[in-house]
Amino acid sequence: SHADAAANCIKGDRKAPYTLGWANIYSVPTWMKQTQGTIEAEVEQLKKEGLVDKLVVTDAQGDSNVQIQQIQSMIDADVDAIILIAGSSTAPARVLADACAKGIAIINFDSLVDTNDVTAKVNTDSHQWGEQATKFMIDALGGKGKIIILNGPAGVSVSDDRRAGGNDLLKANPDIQILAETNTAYNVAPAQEAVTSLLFANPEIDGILSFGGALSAGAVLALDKQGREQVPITGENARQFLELWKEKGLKSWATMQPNWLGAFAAYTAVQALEGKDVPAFVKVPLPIIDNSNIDEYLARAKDFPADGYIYSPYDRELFAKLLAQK
Amino acid sequence: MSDASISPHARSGSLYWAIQARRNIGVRGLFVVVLAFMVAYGFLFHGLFTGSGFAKFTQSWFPLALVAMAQVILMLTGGISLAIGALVSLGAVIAATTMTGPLGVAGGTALVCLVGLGIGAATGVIVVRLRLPAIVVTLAGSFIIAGAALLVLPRPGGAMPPWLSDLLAGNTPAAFGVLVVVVLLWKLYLATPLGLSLYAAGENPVGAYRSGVPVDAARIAAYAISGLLCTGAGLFVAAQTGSGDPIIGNSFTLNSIAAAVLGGIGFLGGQGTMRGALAGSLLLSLMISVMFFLGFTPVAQYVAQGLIIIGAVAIPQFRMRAR
Amino acid sequence: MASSVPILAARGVSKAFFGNPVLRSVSISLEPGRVHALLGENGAGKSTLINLLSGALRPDSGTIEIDGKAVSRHSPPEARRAGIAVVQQELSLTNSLSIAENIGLGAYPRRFGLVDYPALAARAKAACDLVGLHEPLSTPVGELSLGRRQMVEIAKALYRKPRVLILDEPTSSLSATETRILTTLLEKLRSEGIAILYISHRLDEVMQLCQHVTVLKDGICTADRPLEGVNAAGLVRLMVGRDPGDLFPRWDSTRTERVAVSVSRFAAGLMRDVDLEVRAGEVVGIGGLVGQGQEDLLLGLYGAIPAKAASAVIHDAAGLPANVPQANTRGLAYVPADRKREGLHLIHPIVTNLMLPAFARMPALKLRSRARERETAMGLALQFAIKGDLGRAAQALSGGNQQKVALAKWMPLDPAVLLLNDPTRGVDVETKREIYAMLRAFAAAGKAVVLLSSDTPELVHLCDRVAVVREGRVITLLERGELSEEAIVAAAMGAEPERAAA
Amino acid sequence: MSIRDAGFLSRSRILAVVTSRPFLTFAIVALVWIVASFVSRGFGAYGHLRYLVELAAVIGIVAAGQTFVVIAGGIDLSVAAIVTVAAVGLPLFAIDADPTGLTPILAVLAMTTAIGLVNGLGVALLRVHPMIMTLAMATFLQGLLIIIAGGSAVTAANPLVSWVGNARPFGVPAGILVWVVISFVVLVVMHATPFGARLFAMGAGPLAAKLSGVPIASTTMAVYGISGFMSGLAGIIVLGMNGQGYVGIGDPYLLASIAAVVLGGTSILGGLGTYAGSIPGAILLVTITALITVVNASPGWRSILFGTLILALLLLSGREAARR
Ligand SMILES: Nc1ncnc2c1ncn2[C@@H]1O[C@H](COP(=O)(O)OP(=O)(O)OP(=O)(O)O)[C@@H](O)[C@H]1O
Ligand SMILES: Nc1ncnc2c1ncn2[C@@H]1O[C@H](COP(=O)(O)OP(=O)(O)OP(=O)(O)O)[C@@H](O)[C@H]1O
Ligand SMILES: [Mg+2]
Ligand SMILES: [Mg+2]
Repeated sequence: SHADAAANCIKGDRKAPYTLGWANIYSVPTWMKQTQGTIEAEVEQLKKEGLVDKLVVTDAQGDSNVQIQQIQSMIDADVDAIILIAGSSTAPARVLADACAKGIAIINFDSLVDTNDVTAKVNTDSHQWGEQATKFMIDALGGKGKIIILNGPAGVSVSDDRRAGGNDLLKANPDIQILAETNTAYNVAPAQEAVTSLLFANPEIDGILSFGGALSAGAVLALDKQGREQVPITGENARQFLELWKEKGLKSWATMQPNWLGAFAAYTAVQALEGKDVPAFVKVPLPIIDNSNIDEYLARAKDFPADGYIYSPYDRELFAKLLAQK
Repeated sequence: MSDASISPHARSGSLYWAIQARRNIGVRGLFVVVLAFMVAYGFLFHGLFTGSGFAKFTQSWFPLALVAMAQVILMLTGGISLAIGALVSLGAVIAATTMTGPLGVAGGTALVCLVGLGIGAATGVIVVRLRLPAIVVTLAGSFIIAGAALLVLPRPGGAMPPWLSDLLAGNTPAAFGVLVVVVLLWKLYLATPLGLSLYAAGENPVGAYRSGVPVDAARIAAYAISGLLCTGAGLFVAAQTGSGDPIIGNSFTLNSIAAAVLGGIGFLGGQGTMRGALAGSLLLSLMISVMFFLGFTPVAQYVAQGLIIIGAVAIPQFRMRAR
Repeated sequence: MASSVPILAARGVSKAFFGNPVLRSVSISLEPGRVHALLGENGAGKSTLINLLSGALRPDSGTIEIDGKAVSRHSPPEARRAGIAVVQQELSLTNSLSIAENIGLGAYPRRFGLVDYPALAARAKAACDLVGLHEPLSTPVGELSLGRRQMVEIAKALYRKPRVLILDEPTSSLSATETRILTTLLEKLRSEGIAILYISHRLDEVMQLCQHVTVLKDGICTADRPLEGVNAAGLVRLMVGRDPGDLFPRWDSTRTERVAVSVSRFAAGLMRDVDLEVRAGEVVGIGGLVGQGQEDLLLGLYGAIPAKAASAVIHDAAGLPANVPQANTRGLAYVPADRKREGLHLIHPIVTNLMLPAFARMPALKLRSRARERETAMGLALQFAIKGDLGRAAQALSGGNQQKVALAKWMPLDPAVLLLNDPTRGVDVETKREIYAMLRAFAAAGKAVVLLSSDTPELVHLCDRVAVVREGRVITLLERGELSEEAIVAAAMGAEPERAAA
Repeated sequence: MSIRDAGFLSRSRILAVVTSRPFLTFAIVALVWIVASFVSRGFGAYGHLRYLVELAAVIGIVAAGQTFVVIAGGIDLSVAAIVTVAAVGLPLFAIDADPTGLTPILAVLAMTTAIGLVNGLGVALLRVHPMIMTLAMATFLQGLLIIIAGGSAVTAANPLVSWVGNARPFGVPAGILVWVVISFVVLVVMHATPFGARLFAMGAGPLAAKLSGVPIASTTMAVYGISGFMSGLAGIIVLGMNGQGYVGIGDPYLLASIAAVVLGGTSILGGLGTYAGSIPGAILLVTITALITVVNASPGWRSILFGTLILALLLLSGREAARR
């Protein structure tokens, strides 16, 4: 129980019911909204269990500086736990150190911070994300072909990590020729625009190594609109992409950043406050979507927003299992 | 229209203060709004009156105050910059990559300042000498500067000396102290002939030129100073976060303009005061914390934020018209 | 006299804008202790010449000499060092700076590199006292009326303790009283050995003040001679090249019984308790010292600023117009004094300036006919003798021609009541004559004209009645028979507060 | 006053057109296209150029509203949010009774026009600075998006919308056709109606315009209403082109619309300019973006190259005329 609280930042002096703070970086995008949905559902559950009495949500409107200010406000208001999607992988480090020193449980998910002053980071492995996607592409092309690479925005750790994850494999397979790389926001329209230009500049493209679901959807639309053959493409669980995959009969592979990471972070925060020994890094395995299970995902499509993400099912049991792994 | 409340003949020694008092007239309404928010914040969060509470609050305001000043200096001369955010980022990544290296804190600071001054002055020369519209020049400049920041640090990283972080953004109101110094320096600059020329160069450049004012020099100097303030803000952000991030400054561009316009700075040059813009930036910063303590949901935050910004401009106007 | 060395001189200077020659080989020398008049019609090149003399522009050819020596790189700071000060026709002031800061602009007293405010205050006050400017020195210039700003501009020139003082139409928005202050001041400066160049379209001032005259016509110097032995008609002949007629038209009252404007207990801006009736067919003048609220009277009637009245009838309908479009619909038109900011769009072509009131009233999406516009504009340009390519921006017009555009643009609307705010400010004599004739013709055509003017002779010679305003009230209404410059000035100064008229 | 003979007039007309900003900007677009197709083989392909113009259509339509606002002396910072609201909100208006899909489009256009009118109301009646008013409006719309985005599972299965986004009648993308029509109407309204003349007057000098009888309040509202309408239309077209609306779909169009307006020679201070310049301005922007995409370089260098290109092209065409 409380006395032998083991997790980082936990002092054991906080009692249920707890106040949770969710420091969101930007709450308008659909992925965020779905994530908030899972958090709210989990918090409802925790409230019923008498563990949580309040959820405070902030929205930094995409501005890391505002996020720091809001985390500071959460410290000032003495919330018991902060769950966090960071706007920058470095910027919140110092304010988090302050929070940690105050015994506030901090669970960081999705976009991670380069600091150890948190209770736990729960996330899939971006590096692995990139590695597995690259592996699929190399296999799909039989180790030889011309590809283009679609990256997320420049200067952001997640997109950098995913790209870096593919590096070793690409080096080891010199017959995979990289024609061009782009950086765009994780959105359909800019990806479609960029890929269209690349299609005209490069008459032969054998595969598209995309590190984001909306990017993949944009690429598929670009090929379709210019009347080009679809090529093997990697992707993510964006509903639009999965539907295009089925409709165009793509040779494809997708993974996901499950939205329930939010619910899991809230759950983990309470577990840590309750004195459970929470691992400093909970690595959430990447769910894989391929031709074997895509129909299962699409069957549930109508439960998800059209511009949203079809995430894998989750429950408390899964959470407990994830927390138990060492 | 003469204002009867002003004493008929200010003593000559107090001319400076009489002018200063006059300049307050346009921003009184905003001051009241800001004060109300300040009181509300203090009421909602008692920790504001402790040393560290005050320190943390002023730290979150500080960089916005600096970039608002950077924008105002330009807008007073009839210019504008869309490169503010990129310059803040560049200042931050330069600081975070140099200060723990061989250059050290002194060298790193010097480099940050030089880069800000240099880029600012170059922008000024392009805008003023080549007579190109400032808004597109600085838009293009923002891409170039942002690119440079990415070259210095392709992804967030770097480090700041912890003592410097603690000094500038620890539990002491050092940032507030620096802000006071910067504002005093601004007052000093405004009291130089080049400083007053800002207004003349912005509002009536032809008349100012004919009066012997070095119009071009005043405008180029404004761009240089503005650049310095931006990279300085970047240095502070790096200290505050303990590291560098090549896109950390993005949102400062629009916020600096919002703070300036909220503070009564006009686009045609020569209109408005720095104190107004500082109040505007303070309001933008206060608003975030006050809404948090009022427990607003994100939707309510967006709606309230819009209403506050409009209200801060419209309500003082209505009061003026009603009188 | 002829032997003394000129302090400042131009020798055979020429200047062209975009290939259009504006000055052709013009020479002028300014000698100490002499007031030198520079005359010419609107657009003759007077302002351009003084811009060359003051270093604001470079001549294409020819030289500028200071103390007999040619200067190679003349510039405004250079001119200031040489003791040359200019009162610009287009004011050089910055609205957001205070009176004192404007006066010192470009030549601040410094201490440790900073502006020495106490010294500035002392010196600015001295300059203000010379011109009778008593507003607090901390007042932002933007809060002053045009006339007061003009005084600040003059004080600014005096502040520089000039050896050469150049004044470009300094009296164009000054009333008789202020003009008198200026005249006395210039006499004094002249006796102190300062060289003065004086530009004005008010010939009586020139006759009274100046000793020497240079006349420009279309950029060419047509006369450079002592003023002795020339009369006003002679001056006009030098400028226009032919015999002038009388400046003011002869007229008989065309006043009718029909009421065009009638307000009681009217209040707007600074104005209070105004009872005023204007009949169709008459010209009613509004006089007084500059900045007593006269402008608010016109703006209030025009619906441009909030106004109240116990009762109001305008052009047969009751009530004041709520806004400008309504005022226009009811037959009111307003010509502002500050043509730069209020009267014209300087960056737009003359044609569009002339057509704007029509555009404001036409159905918003009716197709424009450029041919008709050009035709209308050409007609107006002919009628008002507006010189200049109608497709060019209005800022390329000389000041006087700009004023004509500001007046002419209302003619297509055929307004029943014309509200004029100093319509002849900066207009040359020939044009003035035309405008005067036109005003009386309007009246004769059954229209009502309200003429606010700082030029007192205008009020005396053109108006059926003159309302004199002081401190926001109409204190006297002088009928034609009792009109004289003395009577108006006396009333404006409050000498005879008892003479209220019917 | 000068009455010139017809021959001279027409020659100077031609000279005026050739040296005008819109023409220069068009010439620069052509230059960039020619140079780029040498650098990259496929760049100058007909299909690619057609696609670039199709992309430019969206920017161009947003810029049409922006041009109106800027010429009238304002600025609209809410265009991006309005584009997004239109694209994301359209499915919400879907009604089964109308198989053509026209009703939701009209409803969205009415909504975005109303949003614009509210902007105009704030600027004209509350006298809030345009930048503040439209920034605040963008903030409101973000709040609105939280409510409407992702909230329902409806997709944009609107036949008319996907026609606008994908069809190519006579080989010309429908978006471009819409843009041509819009351009024509905008140019006529701007330069051949009293309404257009009023805008220029308001932008060049609001006080002088007011005293000349220009109905300032209603004209201001109309201008922002037009901008809202154009942004809504652009939102519908991008929705069609991308098959699915999402939050952030409008983001690129704020700076792009302003840049297109200013690159095309319209003064950001108002009162001077033409939509004829914004058209090539929009094409120029997408062209440079596409050009940067096919250049193989690190993101930092690409960003630097992009900025340098804009600056260089500005040097060719962009001298600001002296004012006041
Ligand atoms: N910056 C300029 N650009 C183009 N043309 C100009 C410019 N300044 C003056 N001009 C032209 O030069 C001519 C002379 O103008 P100037 O202002 O010197 O006349 P002026 O004699 O002072 O007239 P006024 O009595 O009306 O003030 C006019 O035709 C005018 O249109
Ligand atoms: N379509 C148009 N394009 C350009 N100018 C126009 C247009 N219609 C009218 N005008 C001009 O606007 C001014 C006022 O327009 P209005 O329609 O009131 O004309 P009007 O004086 O009643 O003459 P008429 O009855 O002969 O048309 C006139 O000078 C007219 O030449
Ligand atoms: Mg002149
Ligand atoms: Mg008619």
